[in-house]
Amino acid sequence: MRVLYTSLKYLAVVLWSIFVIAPFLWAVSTSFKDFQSVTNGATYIPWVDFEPNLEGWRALWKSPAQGGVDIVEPFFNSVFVTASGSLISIILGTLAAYALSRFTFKAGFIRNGDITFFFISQRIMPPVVLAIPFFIMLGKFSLLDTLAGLIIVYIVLLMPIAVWIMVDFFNKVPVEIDETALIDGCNPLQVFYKVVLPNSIPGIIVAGMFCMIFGWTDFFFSFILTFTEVQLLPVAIVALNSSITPWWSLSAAALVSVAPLVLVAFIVERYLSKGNLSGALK
Amino acid sequence: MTKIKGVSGASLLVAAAIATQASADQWSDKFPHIKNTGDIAGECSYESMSKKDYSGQTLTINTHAVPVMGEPTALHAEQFAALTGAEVNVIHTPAGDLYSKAMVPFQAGQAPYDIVFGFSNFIRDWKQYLEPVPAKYVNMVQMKDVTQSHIDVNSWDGQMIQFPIDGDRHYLKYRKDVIDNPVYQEKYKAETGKELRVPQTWKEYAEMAAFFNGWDWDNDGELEYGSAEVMKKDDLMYAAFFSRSVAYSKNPRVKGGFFFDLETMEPLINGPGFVEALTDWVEATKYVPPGGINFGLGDEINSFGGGQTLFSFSWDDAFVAAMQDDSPIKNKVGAAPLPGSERVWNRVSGSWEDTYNQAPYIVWGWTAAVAKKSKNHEMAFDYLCFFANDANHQADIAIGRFGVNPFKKSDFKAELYVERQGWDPEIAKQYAETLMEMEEGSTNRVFPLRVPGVFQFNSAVATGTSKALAGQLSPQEALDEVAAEWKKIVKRIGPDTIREAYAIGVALEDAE
Amino acid sequence: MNFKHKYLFLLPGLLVLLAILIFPIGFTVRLSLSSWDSFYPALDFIGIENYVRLFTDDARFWEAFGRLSLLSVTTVFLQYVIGFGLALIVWKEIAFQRFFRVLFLIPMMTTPVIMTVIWRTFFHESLGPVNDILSHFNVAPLWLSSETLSKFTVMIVEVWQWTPFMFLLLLAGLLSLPKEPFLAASIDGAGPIRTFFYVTFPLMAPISIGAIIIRLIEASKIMDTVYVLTSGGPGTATETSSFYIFIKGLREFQFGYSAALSLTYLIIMIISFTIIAKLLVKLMVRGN
Amino acid sequence: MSLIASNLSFKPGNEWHLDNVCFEMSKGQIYTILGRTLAGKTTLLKTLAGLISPDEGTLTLDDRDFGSIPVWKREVAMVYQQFINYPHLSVYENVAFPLKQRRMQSDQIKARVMKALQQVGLDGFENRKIQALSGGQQQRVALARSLVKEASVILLDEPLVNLDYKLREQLREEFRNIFSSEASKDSILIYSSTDPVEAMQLGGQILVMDEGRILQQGTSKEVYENPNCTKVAQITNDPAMNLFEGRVDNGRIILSSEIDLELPQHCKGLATGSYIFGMRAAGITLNSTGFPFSVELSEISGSETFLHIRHEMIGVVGLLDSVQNFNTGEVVRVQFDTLQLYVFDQNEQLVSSPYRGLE
Repeated sequence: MRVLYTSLKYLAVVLWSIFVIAPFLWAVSTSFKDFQSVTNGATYIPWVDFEPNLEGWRALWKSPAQGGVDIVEPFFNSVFVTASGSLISIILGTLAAYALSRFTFKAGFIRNGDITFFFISQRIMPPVVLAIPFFIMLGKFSLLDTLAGLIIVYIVLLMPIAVWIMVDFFNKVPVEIDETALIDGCNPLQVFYKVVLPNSIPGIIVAGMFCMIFGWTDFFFSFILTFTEVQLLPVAIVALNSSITPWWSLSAAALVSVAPLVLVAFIVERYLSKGNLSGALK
Repeated sequence: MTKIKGVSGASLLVAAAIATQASADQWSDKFPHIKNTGDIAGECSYESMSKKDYSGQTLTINTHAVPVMGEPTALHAEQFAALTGAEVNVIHTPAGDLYSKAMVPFQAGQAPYDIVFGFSNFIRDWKQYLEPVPAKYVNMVQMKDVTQSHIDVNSWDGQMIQFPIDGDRHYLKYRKDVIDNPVYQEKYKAETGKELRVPQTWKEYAEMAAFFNGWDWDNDGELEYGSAEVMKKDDLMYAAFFSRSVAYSKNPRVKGGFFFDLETMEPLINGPGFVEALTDWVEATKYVPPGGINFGLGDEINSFGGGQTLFSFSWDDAFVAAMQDDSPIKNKVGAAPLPGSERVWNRVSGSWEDTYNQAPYIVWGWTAAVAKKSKNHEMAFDYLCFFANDANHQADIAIGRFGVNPFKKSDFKAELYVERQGWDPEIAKQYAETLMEMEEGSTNRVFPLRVPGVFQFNSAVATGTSKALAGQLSPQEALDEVAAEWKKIVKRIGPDTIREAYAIGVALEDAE
Repeated sequence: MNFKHKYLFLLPGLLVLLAILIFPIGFTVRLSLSSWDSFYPALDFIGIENYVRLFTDDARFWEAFGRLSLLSVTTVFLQYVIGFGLALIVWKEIAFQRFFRVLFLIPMMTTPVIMTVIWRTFFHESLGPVNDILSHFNVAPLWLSSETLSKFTVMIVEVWQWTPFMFLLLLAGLLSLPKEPFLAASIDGAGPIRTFFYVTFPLMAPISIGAIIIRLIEASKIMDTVYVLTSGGPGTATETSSFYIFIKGLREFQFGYSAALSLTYLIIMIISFTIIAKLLVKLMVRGN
Repeated sequence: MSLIASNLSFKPGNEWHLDNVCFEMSKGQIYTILGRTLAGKTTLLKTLAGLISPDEGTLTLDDRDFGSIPVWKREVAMVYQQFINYPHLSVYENVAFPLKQRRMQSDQIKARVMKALQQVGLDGFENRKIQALSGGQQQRVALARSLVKEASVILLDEPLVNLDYKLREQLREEFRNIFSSEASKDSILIYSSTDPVEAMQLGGQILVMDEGRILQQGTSKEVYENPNCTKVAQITNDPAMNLFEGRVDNGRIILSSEIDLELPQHCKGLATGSYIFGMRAAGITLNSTGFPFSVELSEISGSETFLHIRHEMIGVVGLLDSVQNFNTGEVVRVQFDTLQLYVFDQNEQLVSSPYRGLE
């Protein structure tokens, strides 16, 4: 019975791991192919199944004029927009979440729960609903195709996540800590930055990671709202989706775009193992 | 080749340049892209452009994703910048989004792009936001070399709105090594009692494709299939459908509209001719490669260009891909006009006419245009003119992935392909003749639908036909649904508005 | 606690969000009452005509809704079950525990639109590896072009992408559970299955509800996957609500009509999520 | 020098958390707020701290309006029943926190922190992390933090309730020593508790609270001896004082057809009529000549046995100072020690106590 259970367990884990890795392996293999190796049917192992070449990877550093993708600038744009959007969302979201967790708000029929729901409900809106009005609005303020414009949009995208995670987090931090700090002579603002903030780091890290993930993976807004000056990574990569798709450089570019957040996965796991996340996510 | 009469000065220069191929000039040293020809004199040659000074000015271009059209745009932008001192920004957008990527700012009154690349059938929706091509460019020698079809496609009611930079057409591509193979000819005859030849009708096409479907007829260890076609429900699908429809529905003896009856603005899309074509197409799902029902253009190119199928019939790209140096089937493919039909529907008499019919569909192609709100009209037109100058054009059409195809009279010369690209002379001749015939020879052409809301009409076609291909609906039901949808669109936009626009295309068709 | 300072905390975020959103939402409402279209880009006023069309003459929109419900509910259910299972396995001692934990998290870190491009080549019916391997068994499923299977393929990709999200939330939840109830259960001699149903699952109910709701919200927007994988095809087999709105808005440029679709969609979604949340709470909490 | 509360009321929902609370407290004394869970003790302490603004009523300290000072400027200290400290700070930093808030000189801070830590027996633990301490130690840190401020009002909200029995005893003893020491002679110490024994041990004044109201205030002896109503009698005793109804007639107390008791000395003169009688568990003992009661439950606690017994409508708890086993339903004979009898009128007010006789 015990042996059966253990082998089932490992079987499940291994099968799922294969499923998780498969597209990556395929992408790695494809990134070393050329037109012939792709169109001759599926091949897997370089040198055995096909003759590898570095065209796909070289394309990443080449300009489009040489058939490349030039993902360096988009990469840093993505980093900047994601980081700034996340940072602002975390700051505003944490403050709002603290208010919603600690204080009581009443305005007509509106209570704390309704305000929280308002924040979170922004996630219900599909990007396509907002894309056109955002375009017109940003156009009015000359913010189209700028980092600032994108960051503004990302705030709408990410603040709900920050609020969601931080409200949950603060609800689990005993309010008595805040009260003690008040009694010890802190006004509510001091309470927040001297006591609450230093103790919220696990929550903020989780919220930050979620914001980064959702910001980094957004495609639609950056696609509609930017032209040439500010191109983000997913847009640059999808621009490879031409009528003749260069599978090889597409795969290479995809792998590059995935890499930074794999690092995030390691950080998440580290916090998870140390138990720091548990309180933050529970 | 006899048909090429109006050989322009520019094309004579091409010929001269070919003759002195190795004679590098200063421009080809600097720009290796044109190393085969060197600079070719003209209004927008490297030499002429180098005299312009656009330093301090910025040109912004929205073009297609790399490489098709995207790579030449970026390449010529780089060259243009080097020659004129301008700063050129290029943004690459997937094909399906080119329309909206330009249309959103147009409608919002923004002008982020000076130049927008797109398809010729965007013209009606876009034209109010576009700057017509100035007379200076329309009258230049370089433009005189462009075939009439491509002048027409880029013009609206006689005024040139889009700048010709590329030629596009649908024609039949087939595996010459199979069709011309005596062993297979015999085998085919023995088993079907028919001739194996370049298919003259869609029925023949279907029979041969079905015959050569699902077995390894080129002995490479892989299975081969009948036909590769664009069947994926995206923005190109309708074009494949119309290519299959024209022979059945475009009756040279009936005037007054192919898509609509110009008088009543009633959709004709569910007429027997179209239903017949869709029935053929549903049949075709049986002889496409696995997953062929979800092939986009890229898949079609990969499939035929990679030697997987016997036939293919859309744009040039698959043929060019098959004829590239690294292709396993180089010089094993042939080009021919689209198949015709044994009968054609006459909607006036309401009956089939049992005569052979064939009609080229002037499918949409790549074009580019300058935004009205752009502040750099002159620079923008200079760029487009430079893009299409003879030296660039000659170099571009030799590179399959660029997606730049012949549209100048001087392009249709077999020597060009034999000498530059090492094509088999016979194939090159057949290719040049087929294309030239389509451009200048036919009197039964169908122009693409170019009316307000063209995307809604085409989208309805794609939705309806893909339901038929997927077996959700019968061909008649599917096209009835499309027709009903079309009626709604007509009603929404206004029959008169659409008639006014559609009349322009019909006038071109009926003039022949 | 109740201090005036509370507004200093709440208002910056709330006002920023409202300031950013007030125009888009107001504009969408106005747009939905106009006939703005590719040919006629202006804010005329046509009353509720768009809404009439939506409710009386647009079966496709409602079909897309049905498809969306099927896709999102099924994928979220699968994500929950698989995510919970995996979390349970790597919660306790297992070889290479940390390796597996990291590995299981990775898919959610990838950009859906990019990974879907890879998936498309993966499931490519004649050039992809899946059918190449299956060809040894003489089957060639039409992953992307069969009407039923294409839905399944979309689900596979969604499950691959977002199961890690469930996994993360549930594992974090498991790691934070108190030890005492498990101790009590083992003293009472409960086996692993009984322990799961009587201790683990009830304790995890609040986390589960939160995770499921959040995932449902996110899954309802499913768009990138469909956009790249199937473009809603074959036919309309994988066309979901947001993709349909996308087609009407950004492909056919019927801005006015797509605004009406958007608002209707939003209202239906907000109502359904409220109901779903209540139902889930009832269902899962009453369970213990 | 005193803290005066008048008419404090707080009703956030439908229930009164504070209902017209009035009291006066003076410095150098310990006040124990005794009441059951949810009696409003914590609300009262938080109101005194300024964390809750009452709907009505005033607070003055030394004739100054105390209630309008925001919490962070009030000179109060508070210890919670949960072990509340700043988790991100070390022991030293925790204790120094309130002093740093006052911008005190660092050498002064150091002196006071070290003294406070010494008082609570944590010298040497300055650099420890809070999480590395045991529950008792954590609570000592909290206590040190409340002492170090030398606040005029120190609030202790059931500080020992989450500790184990032994530690509780030990800490309670230390508390008494700390708070009766020189250092806290300028402070008003307010301690809330549900445990009557604890309240008695701490000495000082007791305020008995229930449903947001102060029922009785007095010294522990006074409250113990003369609970002014049945509720106080119950709250101040563990187990709660037995209450049973009966009649006084003809110099006898008639509880039922079978049970009647002689009126004890301190109750002589009670008018004929119905009363509520109170008897601590210790007043009920087994005696073979007593009245028959049937056993409902017997609980052994240490060397004592609590016996829940019933006779018709009268259910009482008796305390036996030995360990004995009983079967449920078993009939035992029970004697009431009428010398310890309390008598309350129909309005539950005290009429007669063994210590003061008839009111």
